[in-house]
Amino acid sequence: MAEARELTYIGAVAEATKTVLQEQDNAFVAGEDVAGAGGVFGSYRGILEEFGDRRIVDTPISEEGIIGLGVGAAATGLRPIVDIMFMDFMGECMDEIANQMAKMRYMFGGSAKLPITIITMSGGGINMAAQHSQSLEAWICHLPGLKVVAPSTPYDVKGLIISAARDDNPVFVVLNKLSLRNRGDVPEASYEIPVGEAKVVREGGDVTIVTYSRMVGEAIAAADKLAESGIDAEILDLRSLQPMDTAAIVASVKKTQHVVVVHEAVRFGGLGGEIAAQIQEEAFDYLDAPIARVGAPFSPVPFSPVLEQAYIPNAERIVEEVTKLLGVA
Amino acid sequence: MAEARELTYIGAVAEATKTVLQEQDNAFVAGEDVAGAGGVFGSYRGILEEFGDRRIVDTPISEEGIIGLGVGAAATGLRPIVDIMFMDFMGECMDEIANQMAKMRYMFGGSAKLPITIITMSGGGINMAAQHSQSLEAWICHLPGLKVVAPSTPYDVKGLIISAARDDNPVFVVLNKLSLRNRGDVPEASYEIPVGEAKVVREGGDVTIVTYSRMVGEAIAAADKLAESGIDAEILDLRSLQPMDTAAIVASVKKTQHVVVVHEAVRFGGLGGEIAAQIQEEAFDYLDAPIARVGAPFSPVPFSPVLEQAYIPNAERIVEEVTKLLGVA
Amino acid sequence: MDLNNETLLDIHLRMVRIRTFETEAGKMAEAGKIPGALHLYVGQEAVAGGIMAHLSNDDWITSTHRGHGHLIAKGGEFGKMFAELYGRATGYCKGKGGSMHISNMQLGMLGANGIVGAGPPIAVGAAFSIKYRNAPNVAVTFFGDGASNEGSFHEAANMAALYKLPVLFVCENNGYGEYTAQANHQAIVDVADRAAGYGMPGVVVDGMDAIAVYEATAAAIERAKEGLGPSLLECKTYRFFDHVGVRGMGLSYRTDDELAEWQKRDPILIFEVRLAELGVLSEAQAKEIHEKVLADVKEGIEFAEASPMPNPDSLLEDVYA
Amino acid sequence: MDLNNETLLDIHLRMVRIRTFETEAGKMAEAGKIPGALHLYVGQEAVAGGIMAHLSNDDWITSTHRGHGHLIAKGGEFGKMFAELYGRATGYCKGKGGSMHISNMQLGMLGANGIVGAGPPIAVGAAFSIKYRNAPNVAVTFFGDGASNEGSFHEAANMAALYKLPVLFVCENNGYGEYTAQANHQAIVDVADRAAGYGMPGVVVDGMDAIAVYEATAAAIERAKEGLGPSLLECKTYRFFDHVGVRGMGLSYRTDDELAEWQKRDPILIFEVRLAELGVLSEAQAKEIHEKVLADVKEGIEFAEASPMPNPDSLLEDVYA
Ligand SMILES: Cc1ncc(C[n+]2csc(CCOP(=O)(O)OP(=O)(O)O)c2C)c(N)n1
Ligand SMILES: Cc1ncc(C[n+]2csc(CCOP(=O)(O)OP(=O)(O)O)c2C)c(N)n1
Ligand SMILES: [Mg+2]
Ligand SMILES: [Mg+2]
Repeated sequence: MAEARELTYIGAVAEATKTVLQEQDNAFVAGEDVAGAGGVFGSYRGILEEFGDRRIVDTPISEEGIIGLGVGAAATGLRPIVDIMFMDFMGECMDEIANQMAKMRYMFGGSAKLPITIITMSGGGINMAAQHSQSLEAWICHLPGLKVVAPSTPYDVKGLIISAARDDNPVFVVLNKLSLRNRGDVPEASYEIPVGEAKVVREGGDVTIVTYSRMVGEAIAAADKLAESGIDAEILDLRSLQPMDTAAIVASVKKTQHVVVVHEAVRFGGLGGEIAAQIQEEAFDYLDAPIARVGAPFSPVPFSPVLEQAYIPNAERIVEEVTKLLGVA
Repeated sequence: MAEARELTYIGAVAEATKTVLQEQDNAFVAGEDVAGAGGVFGSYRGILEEFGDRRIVDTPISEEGIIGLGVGAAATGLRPIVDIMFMDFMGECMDEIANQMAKMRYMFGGSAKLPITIITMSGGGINMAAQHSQSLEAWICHLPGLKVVAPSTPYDVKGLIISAARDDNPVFVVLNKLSLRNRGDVPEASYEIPVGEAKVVREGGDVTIVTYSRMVGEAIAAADKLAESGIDAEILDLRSLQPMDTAAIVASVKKTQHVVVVHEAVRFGGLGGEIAAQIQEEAFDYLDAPIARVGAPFSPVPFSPVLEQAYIPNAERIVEEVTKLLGVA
Repeated sequence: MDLNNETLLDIHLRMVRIRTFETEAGKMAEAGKIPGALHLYVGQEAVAGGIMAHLSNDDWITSTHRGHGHLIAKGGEFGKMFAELYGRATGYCKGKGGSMHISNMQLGMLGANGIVGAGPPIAVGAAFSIKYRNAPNVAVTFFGDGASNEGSFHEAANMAALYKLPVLFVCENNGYGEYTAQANHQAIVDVADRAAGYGMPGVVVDGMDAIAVYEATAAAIERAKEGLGPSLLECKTYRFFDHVGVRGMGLSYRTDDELAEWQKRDPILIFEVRLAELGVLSEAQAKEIHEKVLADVKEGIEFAEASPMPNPDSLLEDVYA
Repeated sequence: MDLNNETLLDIHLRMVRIRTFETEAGKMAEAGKIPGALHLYVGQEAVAGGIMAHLSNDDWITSTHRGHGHLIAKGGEFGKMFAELYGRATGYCKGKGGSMHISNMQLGMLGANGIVGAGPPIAVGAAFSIKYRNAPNVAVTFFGDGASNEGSFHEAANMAALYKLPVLFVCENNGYGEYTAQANHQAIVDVADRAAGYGMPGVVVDGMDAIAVYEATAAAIERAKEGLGPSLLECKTYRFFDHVGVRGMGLSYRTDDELAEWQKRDPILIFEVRLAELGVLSEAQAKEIHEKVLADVKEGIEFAEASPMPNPDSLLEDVYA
């Protein structure tokens, strides 16, 4: 296996996609400005040059058409990688996502196979306002038939995209746009990260922070800060949201007996509720305090930087919650 | 105030709609087959005859266009009542719902007012299979800017539609198609049921069943059954899902110290998670056992009656959960 | 034109199979034996018959809520179809789909669909797949006049024309979307007029005339296989039963006269007259075919009724591969 | 034609106001003073100018991500606009919307929109409202060539024609959707060709010629006000800056030659030549106008820069009425 070297988060998308195209003749990429422009975030830079326009296809601005293209192509033997530029645009194609892609196999009594990978961008922090900053993973995690992953590091990006593309089911890869330039070690070779497996990214005994995507970084910053006050936080990066690694969550909670669930999505109705509910179902007797949740407040994402900063969960708010939870404050 | 008399659940929709059209000159109804046919469920029977085709408008099969029509009309001074025949069809118009209707006021810094009522049908039980049986309220409750109500009785249907139509915000009225023929007392006069207020529909001291929509009926059946074994269940009908009456939930839980949350929606990622999370946040020390959740299993809604019966939560499953919870089994 | 006798009889058989299946399915529904909603295809048989006579199992179709006719014409077996409508374990979808989702991948049938307008984008995906594999096939997407107002149709049509995909957009214009007449859902008379806006040919076809449908389809398929891209065929037709079930909700959104006018042009009736004129099929032979098909349909019903219900334990199977 | 001198000068002023605002906004963005994404309208001024000259505050428009030009032409004030782009409390949206959502209800401007294609259905709603109230107004929806491939456009166009609503569909065809040339996103040359499919007139207009735009709009508005329904105006135009910001991501999806060709037809340049020919505006007068507008723009920037940031406590305000 070749050496690992540093790649950016977004560079890992391109490398993973190339790997998939090399490994699978039936894989192709489709989306708005993915080919000629290499993706507006640079996710597919170099792919047109290397694989030609049969394997990477620019589409019209037609999200429902794009997802339908993926569904039809997948059901008939191809392995599409479909790009939905911003997750917010799912509103334009939720029917093909929820009623076709997610349900076709079941409605057909198992006779169809839908190996589609959907790559999309979530999150705020770059002042793109209400329609380009959302974290809507709760919508798709509620839909039987779909899988959803949300990597936090370049390493996970590559491994999860490769796993998603090898999966015979629709898998959403929810990326984060404020993480694009984050760097990390990524092996050159092909590798998988199993869908459905969380990862302890920091061990600790006092409190568990359950989180995913960019908030893992905020949790790490929070843990560093908490360590200064002698609080030893364990951080669980879910990586997969559907299926969710409940066992890993519960194991950590049983150890620390305190838990804060953190996501960038709006708190009300976000995945945090599901996670909290599962934790108390499975580890009720281990809990020394209520499960705390950190999420965005109940408003659209505001434009103005001062408001957006006040809006998006961050290390500081995690520290606050943990401190409150442990009764240290 | 005129006498109350029995109306069906669906009859209450028609009566409420007429009341609104009488009270508000700027109110109109738009949707597929609402005018000539009176709605495929009969929700608007008689309205065309009484109010004419200026006030009730058949639309093409264009859900995104229909919601857009409502948004544009509302922002410019009308008070649309928009019908989306099956809630499942929200997939076709989630952009206009999530990115326009819900956010316009906020994005505009408060200068727009969006008094829209959206009436739609949720739920299974009539063998309409995966694309006509869903309960997708979790999608819309996660969206700041929207309100969501889900009445369980003809009385609540009328009062909540009238309140929704008087509200200056977008309010989804999520009806249930298996409840259409349920009967109940409904006053002839106009009345409101405040959006955001839950109702104790059965008092009890042993366990709280928090639920809404048709599952209220199942909860009542379950409570009757439980009473036979000496278990005294309190039933809280949320009626409003967004905003949610957390105070009422917490008050009941503090009394009974045991709680089962019930909805017809898929359990994973359903509102039950949010409710459970809130309960343990606010009443942790009162809980004698984990908060239980009853919801649909993780699959699309199957067609075959035997499968659908096994799929949809019912009184029996509520009884099971309560019994397990109270450790009686 | 390769419309030899064999082809004519083939089209005829497909149409009779649809008519008989649907008529009996309607009866079973009225007898309360079929759960859920049933959208019957009676009256529109010339469309499915004339088109499917061109297709093999390697050609893909997407269908609609009114999908039995398409599946039958594509080779669907009565027994497995009735079993599906009845919600039995032996149905095409193991009882999980029912009428609105009946499908068969082996026959190249990507499902009936409960969502109006959901099919065209999927067919475009199937056509993309055909082109990608350089296969000598086509995809055909069926949709109604009402569905032509969904944005999904628009997006699919544009993409198909852009990529010059081998796909036929077949609008079965039966004059109504549910209970709304075409004049009340669009300001045009011919849905075919939309084709020019995508850069594809649009043709209006007499959808009651199987031969006309067959021929228009031949031209569109040829074009598609030459790499020239999609076509839009608008087949003017009529449904003889109500929107849902046989008698529906009993609304008076169309007149008895209108129905009677169209019934005079019953696609099977006029086709049999034509076949008799051509000396291809005598009245007696036609009768024999109808009887044979009816016997097959009854056998299918028996199969369904004798079939087991799905095991409740299968509920969570088939969600994921 | 009511194109008197006053109107000509009015159009000219709107165009110069847009050009100057956008050029300075581009500079401020490059200087790092404006957060988020800025889609500039430079090059397309004849469209907003020629159309908005017909509209009052009681006529509604919906706009796009490239919306500053529309708001300026509709009467937007520089100060409040810059303040919004800067994310200040004094902006049109109190800093909550930014460039992509800039709006003003008093001016009849239903917002820029970050979602491509979201505007047309909303404009149809506004036009419905106008018709419902029997008001003597129109709604105008602006959208790009790229947006014409969204299903929302299709649904809105069909509904508008069906109900004969007073709405103008204005496609600003600048040849690209982001970095994708029109030929790579649709198989047609004229988006106006789509109009026939809805039963409305479709007109191709030289979008660099403010007078041509003004006149085509006059006809469409007359039609709308007579109750004859919507029209589709396709204005062929070009954006002089990149898709986002001034220089964008530096991709080479279009050639310098192409840009130079279009710049020869700079809508303000050719309009000023024309105005000079007509004796309506001398070169010196034009210069004076540009200078005056630039001073106003600078004042607007000063206002924005001197304005306070929103109070973080306002975060949860304005979610509900
Ligand atoms: C997205 C969506 N909207 C609405 C419906 C409800 N619905 C079912 S069939 C139908 C009419 C379809 O009309 P058309 O496309 O002409 O087909 P036809 O029934 O005439 O065959 C409608 C509105 C649906 N199933 N899906
Ligand atoms: C629904 C949706 N899809 C994609 C995008 C990303 N996007 C922003 S602008 C744009 C191009 C729009 O092209 P066009 O409509 O021609 O307008 P122009 O930018 O040329 O003015 C795209 C794809 C978006 N904002 N919304
Ligand atoms: Mg029809
Ligand atoms: Mg453009």
